[in-house]
Amino acid sequence: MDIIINISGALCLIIGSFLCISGGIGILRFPDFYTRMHAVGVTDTLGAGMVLIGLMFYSPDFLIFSKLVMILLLTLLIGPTTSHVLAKAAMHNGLMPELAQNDNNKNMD
Amino acid sequence: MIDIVLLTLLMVVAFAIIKMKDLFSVIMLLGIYGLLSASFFVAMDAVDVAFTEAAVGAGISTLLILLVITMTGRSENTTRHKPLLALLVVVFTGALLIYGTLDMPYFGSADAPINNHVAPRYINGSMEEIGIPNIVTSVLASYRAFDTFGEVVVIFTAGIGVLALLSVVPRPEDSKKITPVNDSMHEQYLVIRVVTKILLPFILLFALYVQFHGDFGPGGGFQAGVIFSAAIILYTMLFGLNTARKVMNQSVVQLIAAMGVLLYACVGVVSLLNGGNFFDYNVLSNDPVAGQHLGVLLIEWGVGCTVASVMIIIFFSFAGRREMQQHNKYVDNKDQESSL
Amino acid sequence: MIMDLFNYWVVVVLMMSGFYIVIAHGNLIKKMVGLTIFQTSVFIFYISMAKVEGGTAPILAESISQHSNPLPHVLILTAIVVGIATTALGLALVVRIKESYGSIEEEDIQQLDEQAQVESEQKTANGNQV
Amino acid sequence: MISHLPVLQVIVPLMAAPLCLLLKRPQLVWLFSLFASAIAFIISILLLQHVMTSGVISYELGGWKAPWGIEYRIDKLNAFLLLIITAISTVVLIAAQTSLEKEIPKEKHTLFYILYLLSLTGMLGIVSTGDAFNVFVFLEISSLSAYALIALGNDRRALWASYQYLIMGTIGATFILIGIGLMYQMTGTLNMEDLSQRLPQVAQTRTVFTAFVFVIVGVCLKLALFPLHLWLPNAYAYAPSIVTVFFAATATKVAIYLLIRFTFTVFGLSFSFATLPLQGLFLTLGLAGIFVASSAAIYQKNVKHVFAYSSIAQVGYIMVGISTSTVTGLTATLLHMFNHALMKSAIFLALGAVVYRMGTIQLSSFHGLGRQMPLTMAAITIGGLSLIGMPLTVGFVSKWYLLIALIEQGWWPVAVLILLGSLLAVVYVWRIVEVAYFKEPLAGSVPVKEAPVMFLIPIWTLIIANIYFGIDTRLSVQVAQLAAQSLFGMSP
Amino acid sequence: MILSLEVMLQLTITIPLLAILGIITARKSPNIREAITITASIILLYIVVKLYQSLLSGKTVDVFWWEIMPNLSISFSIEPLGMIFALIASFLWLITTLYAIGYMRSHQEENQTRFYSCFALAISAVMGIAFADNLFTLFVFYEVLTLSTYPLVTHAGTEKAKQGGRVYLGILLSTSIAFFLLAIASTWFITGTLDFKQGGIFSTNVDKTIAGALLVLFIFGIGKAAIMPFHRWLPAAMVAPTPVSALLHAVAVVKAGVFTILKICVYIFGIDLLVVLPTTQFLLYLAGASVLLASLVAMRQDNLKARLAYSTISQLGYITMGALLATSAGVIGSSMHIATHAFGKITLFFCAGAILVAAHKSKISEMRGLGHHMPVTMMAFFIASLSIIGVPPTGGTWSKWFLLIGTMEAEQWALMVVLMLSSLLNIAYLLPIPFHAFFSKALPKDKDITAINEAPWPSLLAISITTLGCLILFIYPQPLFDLATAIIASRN
Repeated sequence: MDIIINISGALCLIIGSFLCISGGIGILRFPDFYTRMHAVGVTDTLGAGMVLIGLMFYSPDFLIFSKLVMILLLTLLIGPTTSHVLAKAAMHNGLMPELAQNDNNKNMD
Repeated sequence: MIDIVLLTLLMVVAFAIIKMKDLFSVIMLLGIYGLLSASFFVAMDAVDVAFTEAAVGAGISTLLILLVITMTGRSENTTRHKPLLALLVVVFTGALLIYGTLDMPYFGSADAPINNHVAPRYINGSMEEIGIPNIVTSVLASYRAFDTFGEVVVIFTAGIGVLALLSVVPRPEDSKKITPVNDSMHEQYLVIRVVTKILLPFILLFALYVQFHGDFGPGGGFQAGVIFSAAIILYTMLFGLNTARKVMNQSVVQLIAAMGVLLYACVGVVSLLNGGNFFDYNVLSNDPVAGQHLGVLLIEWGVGCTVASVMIIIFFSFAGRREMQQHNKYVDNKDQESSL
Repeated sequence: MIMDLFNYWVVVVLMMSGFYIVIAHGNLIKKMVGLTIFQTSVFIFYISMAKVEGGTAPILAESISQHSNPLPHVLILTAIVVGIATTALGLALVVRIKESYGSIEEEDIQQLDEQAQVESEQKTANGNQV
Repeated sequence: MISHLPVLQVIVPLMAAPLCLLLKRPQLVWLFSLFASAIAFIISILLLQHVMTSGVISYELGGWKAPWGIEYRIDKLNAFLLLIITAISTVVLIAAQTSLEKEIPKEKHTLFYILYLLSLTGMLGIVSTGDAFNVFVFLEISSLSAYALIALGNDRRALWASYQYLIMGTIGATFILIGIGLMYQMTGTLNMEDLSQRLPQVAQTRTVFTAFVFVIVGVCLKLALFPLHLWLPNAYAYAPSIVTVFFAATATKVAIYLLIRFTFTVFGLSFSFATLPLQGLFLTLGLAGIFVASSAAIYQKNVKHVFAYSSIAQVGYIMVGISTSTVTGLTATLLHMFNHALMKSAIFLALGAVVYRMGTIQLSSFHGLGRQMPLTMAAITIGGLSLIGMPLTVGFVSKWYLLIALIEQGWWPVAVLILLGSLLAVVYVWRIVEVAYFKEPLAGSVPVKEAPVMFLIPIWTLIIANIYFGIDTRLSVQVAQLAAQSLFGMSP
Repeated sequence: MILSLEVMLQLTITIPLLAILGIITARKSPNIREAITITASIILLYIVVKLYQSLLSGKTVDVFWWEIMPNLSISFSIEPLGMIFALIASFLWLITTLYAIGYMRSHQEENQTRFYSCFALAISAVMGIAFADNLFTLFVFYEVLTLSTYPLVTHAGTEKAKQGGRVYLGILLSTSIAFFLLAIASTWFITGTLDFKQGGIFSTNVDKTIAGALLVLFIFGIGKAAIMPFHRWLPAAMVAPTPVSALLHAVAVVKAGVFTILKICVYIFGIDLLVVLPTTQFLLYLAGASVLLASLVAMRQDNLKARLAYSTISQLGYITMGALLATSAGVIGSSMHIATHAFGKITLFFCAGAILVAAHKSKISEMRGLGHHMPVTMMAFFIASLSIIGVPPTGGTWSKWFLLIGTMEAEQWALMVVLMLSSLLNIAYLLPIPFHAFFSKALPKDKDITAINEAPWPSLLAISITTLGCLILFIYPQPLFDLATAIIASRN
């Protein structure tokens, strides 16, 4: 039983951390604001989420488990919202997506 | 090991801040700096401090500075005056400090004087004398209650000072200026406002939890106050100052701030009247430890009230100032148009 | 010894970078930022003093004998509050300065003041002639 | 209750501050804060008597024994300081209401009094506490309120001055914090008494040396010792008059108190004057301060500036007194702290009256003031004479002791320099007097009446004090001497 | 009325002060105001005479006011030298007031109330100096005198007057603060007391070089004695109205200076010590130099008052010289010279004033032929000149005579020559004036001379009284002589 818990926990942690790293890379590599924001979104919802779940497997008693659950809920609630707000703000200030612009340019010529 | 990493990160951030010209990113980095130092504090077992630093360094102060640059502009002039002299001073001071560190007891050594002279009494005796598991709280609230009192007064002073500097004289047209109807379901803010409304009660609840859990775990009046004020500030940012002012009347907030200080002081006065020294909680009830409990509880309340209300006051003052500026601009523009 | 004092040295560097920002930069907000960094680094310094090898957070519980030193934590809790108080007040001043000078750069402000000085003296001089 | 006086000294004005917020109405608030300050004054008198009769009072806050708890420790030195501070603040408050009418918008009066009380609290706290870190906390209380108060001045330069002061003050405070931290690390205690016992064991370490340097530098920043004085003149010149009076009379004194406390009590005389060349340092800086500041004062157009610079010069005298590191020298220092508080508060209060009537404080606005505001100008003149060190004024007493101290040390040239320094004082005081008495009012300037009585009462109280303590020096000299002796560990 | 001598002694100082109150209250009506002044001066003279009699009858009077600092008290006593000074001052105050009334009225001077008040204040200070029992008291009143005469000098309020006032105050204050105060402090430190004692307060085994240095400090510090190079203030103060000049140069200020020097030489150092000091010789030559140089400069002055001023400087040189000669004859001579020169010089100034009032002339070159129109004035001028020169039948003879004897006793032949020479110079720069006035025609350019007649009667009265004084001092010098001998009586 323990083994399963351990393994699954480890698995979640690994996935989570991988996602975080990839998100980090994404922030650096992606071309424009919106795509980067996608990377960020991945990091703080999915990555953080997986890590938290992983930790839940290891949590010794119920109190800590429940705390972790709360944190997870919080991240799930806040992460998307923030990305949403960011995107809106960007739009509001007239920042056009790179790709879209490229399409436009194509259409131009 | 972890602390080395954190310190290195801190250094990187610090240098980045020196280099950056764009104040906005500088402030973001400052927030990061606060957060990093908070995590460093955790690594150093200073959970309470970490909590506070996270709430203040990464939270409130960042927010305030952001608020300010919306009024003052976000870019720094490239001209630096007398950097050489400054560099000289800094290098000298730094060298002196390094020189000073050479004779310091080694990092983390248990036999350093600080761990053998005064502190042991706190670690070993506090349970019997105060009966609170969180030593930091017991030292903060009882052994060195007067320092904490001073701290409350400091924050109170800051609140009054900011008020004195930024408080806006209500203009006559404000009264007849029609306040916007509750546009909380306005499309532009829809999502975030809904989410906020969901979150707010939890944040407030959490604040209370921190307030009362301070005796047993990290937390206490100050952190609670900051979190509470954070909730209000969030509300203000999303629903506008006027709405927020309707929710919490500023003069009431000021009263609460004063009350917090007075509550704290009164605990001391009562202990005076009961024949003890100032802040001697033992005399608050016939059982010393119970007395200590009561005293700690009360003063934590005092701290909480004052900090929360002062933070709110400060934010309101800044926001109000900003509103006034914009209003003036708006009026000026109107005048120009009319003159044209 | 190097490793034993390394933390302190890093902290000193941090302090000094904050200090440098304060005295070298002309932008008032940057100064405030520098001040915050300076103070925060001092806090770090205090807290690293308190660390005891193998100690844990100073919260009493069974099965834990070694605690880190709580006193610096208390001091720094107070100091943090002082820090935020100072920052708030400083920022308030910055706002007012921006309003009345129209700039938050040290050089500009000093220039403006000198001009004002000169003008006032001229005014008094005229007053005397009258 | 008598045994609780030490803490009441601080708590009374402290609790009065938030209560003011509840009172709201400026009139009430003024009366109330005046009342609170008066009570503090009475308490300080009782304390001084008590200390004089029955030695040091130690008060354990929270009933915890020092060094575990915070201790209030009142000896002759800080009892003396407490008396000075509370006395000045009370007298100044009398004039506050009248002066504010002209200088600060009505709705800010309440806040003003709160901040005033808080800064008073801060100073009292600094002076009476026996705990190094507690010093820092109360230092910040007084500083923060000071920044706000100075910024309340209606000239925009007040803001800038206040900001500079804030930066300088915070750097100073942080330095002190670092110093305290280092001390704590080497000794494990924060209680001054305890420190003074435990420091000698580690006196030879580089850390303690560094700690000492940082504390001294931090304090010197606060006390505007040349060349760290740059923030002071503008801060004094553009603050509301009342604030100027209060700070000019007390703020630097408190910083000097800290300096004395740390050098003489905490680190101990032998250490302080052995490890650092303090003697030479203070002497040179003091003298430089005297001459630079005095000569700067001569060329100022703004009369508040003149006396602000003269304050820096006076700090110079005080430092020279300390640098002798003899009982006589320290007596001179303490006396001068007392006397300088008296003369400067009188002068600045009179200037406040001038501002009240003229609305400006430029030298040009003093033309023919001797006729229009005879009492006020007379006050300024007497205060100036006291500043110069004329016999029968307090200025002479402290100058005399300083002189004797220097001769005692055989520092003849320094003695001569000191006297020459006071000649500079003659110049900058006489500039003003001459303009006021022997120049006709500027053409087109509206004639003004004598200052309102609410000004004249405190001004002349102080002036009379100036003369009285210049003639009957028993009290001040005795206290100063005993305090100095106790600092040198002699039993009086 | 029966008053104890102590009370009388204090009255000498307080009466003028009371007079000030009267003067200020009666500022509206000139007659009452001046009546008050006159009565005050008469009472003062009466009291001083009473005291004089008591002194003759060998009573000693001591008054102790209060102790300002340990061994540093304000106290008074009567001794011959002070008595001489007091007598002269009080008598001449009466005369000067008489004269001033005439002068000021016919001149329609501005704010006379200030004039009379300061005048009275100055006299009270002089009394304080005269009866001072210790150096500290003397110093206090010395400074009071300086400050109280400053408004008299700048009385006119013109730019020129202010300039003069600055020089006056500048030199007197700086010397007194920079040197005099330092010297006093050092003396106090060395001897532990400042009381005037017969034969001096320095122990015989005091370090000669230090004592010598102190002597130099004293002589230079007492700027009122106008020893070169600190004589500039005297001509500068010529801007003052003539009665003031009379007061400054005949009675109050300069005499206070030389009086102080005498006191210090006799009662602080003691004649015996003075002889052996290394610096005495140098100072003697300095005095001699200032005698000669001043006389030479005087010859080249065309402005009458300026010439008289320089003559004063040289005369003061005599007195200083006499004091420093450290022989009984020297001391007697100089103390008598204080009196004789006072009468002579005040007469001369009165005359100058009278000429200014009546003929509106201040230039000597314009005074040719004036004698026919103002015979009394010119006659007085002639007699007074004789007294200054020191030829019979005038009082000046005696003092000059004793001074000469003094130089011989001390075998200072060079100085004897100096005395002779300067007498010749005196003749050269004084006598021509009356001579031309009587025996040469007026210059063509001022023909309006015919319109001139004598000055108003109060002035004439004053002039004739003082002239009479000059003569009486020749015929009946005994009391003066007795007093002078009494100064050094107890020595041999």
